Amino acid sequence: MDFGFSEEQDLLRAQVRKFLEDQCPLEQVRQIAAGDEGYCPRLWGQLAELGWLGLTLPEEFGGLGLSWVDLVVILEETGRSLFPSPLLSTLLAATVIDQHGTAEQRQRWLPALIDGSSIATVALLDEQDYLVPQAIQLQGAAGDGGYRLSGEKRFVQDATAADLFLVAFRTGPGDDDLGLALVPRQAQGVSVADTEGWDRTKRSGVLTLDAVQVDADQLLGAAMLGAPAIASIIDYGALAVSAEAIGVCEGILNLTSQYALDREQFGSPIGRYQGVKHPLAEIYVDIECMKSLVYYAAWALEAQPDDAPAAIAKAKAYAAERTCNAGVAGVQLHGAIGYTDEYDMQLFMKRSKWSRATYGDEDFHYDRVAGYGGI
Amino acid sequence: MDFGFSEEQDLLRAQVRKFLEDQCPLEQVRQIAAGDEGYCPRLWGQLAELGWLGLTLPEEFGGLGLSWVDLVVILEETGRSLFPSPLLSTLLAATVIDQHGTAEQRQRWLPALIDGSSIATVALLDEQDYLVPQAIQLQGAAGDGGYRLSGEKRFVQDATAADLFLVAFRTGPGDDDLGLALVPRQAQGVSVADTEGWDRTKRSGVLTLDAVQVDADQLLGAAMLGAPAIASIIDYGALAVSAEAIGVCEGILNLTSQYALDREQFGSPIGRYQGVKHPLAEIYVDIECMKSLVYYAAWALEAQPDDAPAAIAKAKAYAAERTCNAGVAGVQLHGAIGYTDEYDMQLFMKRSKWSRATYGDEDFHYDRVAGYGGI
Amino acid sequence: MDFDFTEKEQAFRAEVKQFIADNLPPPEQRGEDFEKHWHAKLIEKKWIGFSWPKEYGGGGGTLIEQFILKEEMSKALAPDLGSDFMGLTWVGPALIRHGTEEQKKEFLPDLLNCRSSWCTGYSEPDVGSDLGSLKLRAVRDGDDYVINGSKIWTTRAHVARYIFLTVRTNPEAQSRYSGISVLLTPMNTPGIEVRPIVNIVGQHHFNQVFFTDVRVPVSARLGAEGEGWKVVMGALANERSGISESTGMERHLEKLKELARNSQKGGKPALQDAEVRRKLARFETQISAMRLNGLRNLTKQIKGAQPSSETSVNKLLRGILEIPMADLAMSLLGNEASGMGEWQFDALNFHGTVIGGGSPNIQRNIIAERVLGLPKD
Amino acid sequence: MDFDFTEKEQAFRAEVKQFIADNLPPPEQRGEDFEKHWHAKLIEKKWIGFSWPKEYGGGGGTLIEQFILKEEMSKALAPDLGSDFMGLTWVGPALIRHGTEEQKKEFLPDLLNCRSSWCTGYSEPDVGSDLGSLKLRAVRDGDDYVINGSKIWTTRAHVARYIFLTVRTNPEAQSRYSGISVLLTPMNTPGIEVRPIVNIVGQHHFNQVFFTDVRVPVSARLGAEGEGWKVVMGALANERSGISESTGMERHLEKLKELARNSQKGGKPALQDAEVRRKLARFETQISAMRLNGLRNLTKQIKGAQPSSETSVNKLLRGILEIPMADLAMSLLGNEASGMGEWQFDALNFHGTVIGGGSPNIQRNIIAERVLGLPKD
Repeated sequence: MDFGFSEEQDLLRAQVRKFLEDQCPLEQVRQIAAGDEGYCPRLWGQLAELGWLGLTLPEEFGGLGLSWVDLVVILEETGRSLFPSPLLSTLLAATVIDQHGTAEQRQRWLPALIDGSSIATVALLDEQDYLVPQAIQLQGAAGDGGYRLSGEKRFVQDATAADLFLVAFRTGPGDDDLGLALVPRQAQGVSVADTEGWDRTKRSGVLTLDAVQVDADQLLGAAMLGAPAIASIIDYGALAVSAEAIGVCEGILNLTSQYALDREQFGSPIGRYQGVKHPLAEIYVDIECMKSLVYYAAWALEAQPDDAPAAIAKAKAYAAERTCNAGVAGVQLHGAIGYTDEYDMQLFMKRSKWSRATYGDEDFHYDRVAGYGGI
Repeated sequence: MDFGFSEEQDLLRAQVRKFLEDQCPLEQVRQIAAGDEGYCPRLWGQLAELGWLGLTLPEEFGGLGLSWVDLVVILEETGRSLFPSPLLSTLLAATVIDQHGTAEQRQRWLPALIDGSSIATVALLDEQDYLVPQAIQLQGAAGDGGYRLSGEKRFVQDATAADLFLVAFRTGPGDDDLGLALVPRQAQGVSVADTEGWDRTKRSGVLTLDAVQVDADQLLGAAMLGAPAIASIIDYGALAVSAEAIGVCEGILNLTSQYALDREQFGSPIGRYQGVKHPLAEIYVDIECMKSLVYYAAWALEAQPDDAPAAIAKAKAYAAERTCNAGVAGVQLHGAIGYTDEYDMQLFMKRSKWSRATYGDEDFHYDRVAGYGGI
Repeated sequence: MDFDFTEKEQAFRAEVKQFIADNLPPPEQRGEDFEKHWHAKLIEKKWIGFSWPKEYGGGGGTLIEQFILKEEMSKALAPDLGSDFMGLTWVGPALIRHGTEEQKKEFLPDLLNCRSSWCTGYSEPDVGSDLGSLKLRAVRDGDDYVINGSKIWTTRAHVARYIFLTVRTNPEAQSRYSGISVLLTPMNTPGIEVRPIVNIVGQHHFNQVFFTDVRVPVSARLGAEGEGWKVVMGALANERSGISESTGMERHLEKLKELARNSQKGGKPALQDAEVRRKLARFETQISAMRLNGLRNLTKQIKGAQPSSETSVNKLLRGILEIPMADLAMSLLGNEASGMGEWQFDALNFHGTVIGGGSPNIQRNIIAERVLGLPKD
Repeated sequence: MDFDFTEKEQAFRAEVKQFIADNLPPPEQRGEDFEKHWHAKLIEKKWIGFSWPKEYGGGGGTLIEQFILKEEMSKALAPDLGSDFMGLTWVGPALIRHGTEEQKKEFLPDLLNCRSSWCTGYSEPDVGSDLGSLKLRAVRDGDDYVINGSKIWTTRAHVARYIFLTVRTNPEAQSRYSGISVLLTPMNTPGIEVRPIVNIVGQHHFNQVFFTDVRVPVSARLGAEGEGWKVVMGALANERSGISESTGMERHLEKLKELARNSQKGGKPALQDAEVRRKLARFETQISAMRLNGLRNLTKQIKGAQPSSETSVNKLLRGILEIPMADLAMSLLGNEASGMGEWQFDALNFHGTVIGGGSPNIQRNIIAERVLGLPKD
């Protein structure tokens, strides 16, 4: 029993924090967010060099072979600094390829994703915005020894940055009829459009497939993987967003506590008022709880896989609800200045709303918790 | 458009408040609550003399022929003083007799209920604790030109004080098969037991009917009145409890504001802390809203009957939820002393919980509001 | 107690409804010139400044009629009554109470004819919205005041022709609330500089306004010197019932219900979800209470009571309601909540409207201190 | 990071489970003498004072083993570990750290053998639970202290044989926290009077204790004169992880789920109600977080960190959770909520437990001031 980070993990955190503070302070975040690409290729290259893109991936492909607990350390820091990049998408896609891909597929894609030369993302949802494998509608018609895919994928994270999409599709109505296709950006019939959102540090888009031919070797794992594999992607995504959300809340707490100390009214800092103090104390409590829930879920993912879905559902439910609350409280405690574009609080608040919605909000995950808890 | 009380109503309020302050301060409330009867027959006689028992009943039977808006004035004050008496039960029963009774039934009972010589109550719920006419289960078997009733009625307000029960029963599965029987306490087969509750200023009990014979002239209105008549009793009850709840919240606000002014910490009253101030401000806001909703509902009951059920559902939903909240906040703001028997706050807190549950809590009424609001 | 309207009031409501039916196209059909024509018609009906006295060009309407007019306009999703919200809300009533004949002649007709454009200068950097703490200094110099300092969060300062400017003329006054005066100041006066402040949703409404040796003639002062507090507080007496808080929320709730009707939750229609239903019912109940609170306040005003902190109740309720209403909308939108639609806009923008009239905490302080008599912190 | 237990720890858990299976009947079958026999067995196992050093008669268990022991006992609905909660929680650890050999010999064996009965005197009238403000005066007179004043909210003072009494020995000390001493005082000392305080549910736990010229020998002082603050603060160092907060809540949640399974809402099974389901799921999530918070704190302690304000997090969570959990129970009970069952009792009684460890607002202040560094109000 040891519910703490190792010295190596503490070092990793310090390294990541320093890198992001030096290389991507909030002015830089704003610049990247204002650009078309949504990320900085130069910094992306540095991430690859530092080994972070392959943190959890096997050493044989250039990865570091570390655990999801290590990854959480990085994600807390990218959340804290609102670092805009397709890190989360690429890590998810790479994880899925590593887990389910054939030897050839892993060899073909993992080195490129780890060395930063390729960016990948997962395309799950289409018409129905309901985050379960059963809601996936896109049909793959058998043909030419593979499948032909037509339709639209919505809410594809980092769609415009990616050159590889893991596209979920089905060949029939059953849970076993679900598969993932490896579709390169440049394949015939693929087009991508950015979806404008309030949080420009997180990009999302629509992927349109117009009779895209998927050959047999592009079917991930050379088989229809079925609903459980798809569900696990949602779990990975929910956990990753929750880990970033810890950092987002810490950013909100730091910014707002500092404001409460600096800003004076009637000759003393507004931080002395309980109306300011108490909401800040609650954000602190929420961060502590989010850390506990996320760290445990990340550990369980590898060490107690049976317990992982429930643990992740709890982590994301809590993170969704309370990060959103922290964003609202943070703006309100700042008063008018929190409502301005030039002050940084708004960046965190917008991210808090993104964190709530992405990979399932609290209602979605509390419904899952209820199910797992025998309720 | 005049959303205010008349001078007469203001006078009535002043009169009721003075009467209760003089005759039944909280020490007296505690004494009555500790007794077996649950009310003070001497004070009950005075209420009758003052005309309040017949406030809304026709003058031909000794009543004052006033409106529910006038009644609300009285109920706010009985709530504020936690006055323990079967007033609410008797008024409800009398109202129902007045509305649905035959000429003989009205003549037989209303004068006695108005002059205080008789106390009545309504017995609606039996096995299933679900406050809709459809949940009433007690069966009346036709016989001897009337009905024979056997079973148990639960949650009968002021059961031990009453000498007349309006017992809801059914003769078949339909909404039209519901009726009310006028059952005197001394009828053969009737027995009554007190149910102990935390709020001893409000009594409730179980009425057991063992083959009680109900003759044709004891069937209220000489007909099976059907579900709508029963539903309207629930509405009357919900409105009356909501009106008393306004007073309960005012009692909580007064007691707690005074404590916040009197109690000092570090040399100044704790009322200066926002942690104390803000919850008190919210109780004030809730009282204002409860007043608006209750007054309008009371007016609508007579002037806009179509709008009354929705208006009452809103009033009771709000009152249930927020009175309960005020009770919790009131105790917490007092600290340890609020948790003692000797300090009066606990009396109000217990009443707040009674106010929530009786005649439907917020979930029950919000579900109704949703239905009326086309949700 | 009587919620019925008189025959005259009912007739007036019918007239308003008919006018709307005849003149107001639905929002999506309103062209570019629509507001101009619409305002011209309102001017003709004297429905702009409708409750102002007739002698000053107002409509002479009663408070109840004004309520009816606003309620029907709101229901029909009509634009504001008049093009100069600030001028009509703050400046006009203050002019009628405190203005000299010259000032009234100069400013009132433009206000009523949609030719004016005012901003109001209250908040200042570092002192927040507490008028008692304002610092902007105006020093008497002959027939002029010379103004130095800055105002912030000044809505529309970049397009307004005049500013209703609160300044401190006597820093030695005994109370923090005396020594304040109001100056009716043209925005093109030399020495005034406007710095735009872009808000969270990328809009430019706010500004910081800098004053450097700005000279304003003494004749521009509204009311007596040092009595600015009274001028400002009296300005809103005309509309203090808090009704305006509830009509907007009613519209908002209708939209939210519509969204819920067309949304899914957990793969099923959202309206089958008990929690969604109760949340909507709770909003509906709270908004009903707001509307009725407004009518109770209106009744008090009609009976001659001076309104005091009543509006704080509805302001606080609005502040408490807007965020969770937007929040429910966001949850109904699912993944789309990260996009840029109307609801997403609201969810961000409410942060501004919540702060606008004083944050919820400020309303709570007002109620606790002014109504409940608790000590200041 | 590793949530697995060592083989030794797993063996210990198995031992505890076996012991429970062999010795602990279900609650409804526990007779009058049950606790006596149960405690005798615990004493034999050295599971009372399990983490105390062996040299003082403790069990010498590790923090993790103690956690396992408590967790299993809680799951099995076992009574407290020992009959003298106050003595074991506060007095024992303080004695071990600060007691003289005589004091240890006099008091520790009784504590471990369930023959002691302590109360603790912290709170005073008018100063609340802030130890820094305590006023109860003890004046040195030869080899005695003479005590005058009063303590309040003293749980079990009417049955305790001793009071762990905090007094002010030096009113002129520089800091509010120095000048305090702890006296181990027999309750039958002349001059001590106990006034019962009945609580909201009619129980007598609390008392006010009056001290009139009460003489206590200097040898009854625990620790150095004026160092009482350190003695008290150190006393709880053994159990500061906040785990005890979560185990109780876990039991409570199980009961609540059971109630929900057997309840109706709106004429349908309550578990079909989306809001009820989500409320339960939210409680479950928050309680999981509490448990994990406790384990994280435990890890910090094992690694040697001095625990500070960590427990405030779980204390605050418990305070925030208990009321809504009771509230959901009351709503599931419908009309029965006005009766006198277990849940109704809890719904009232939680008001006391919430206040017990310092109200939620006090925990918020502690976190804001000690962790976030915000200024005192």
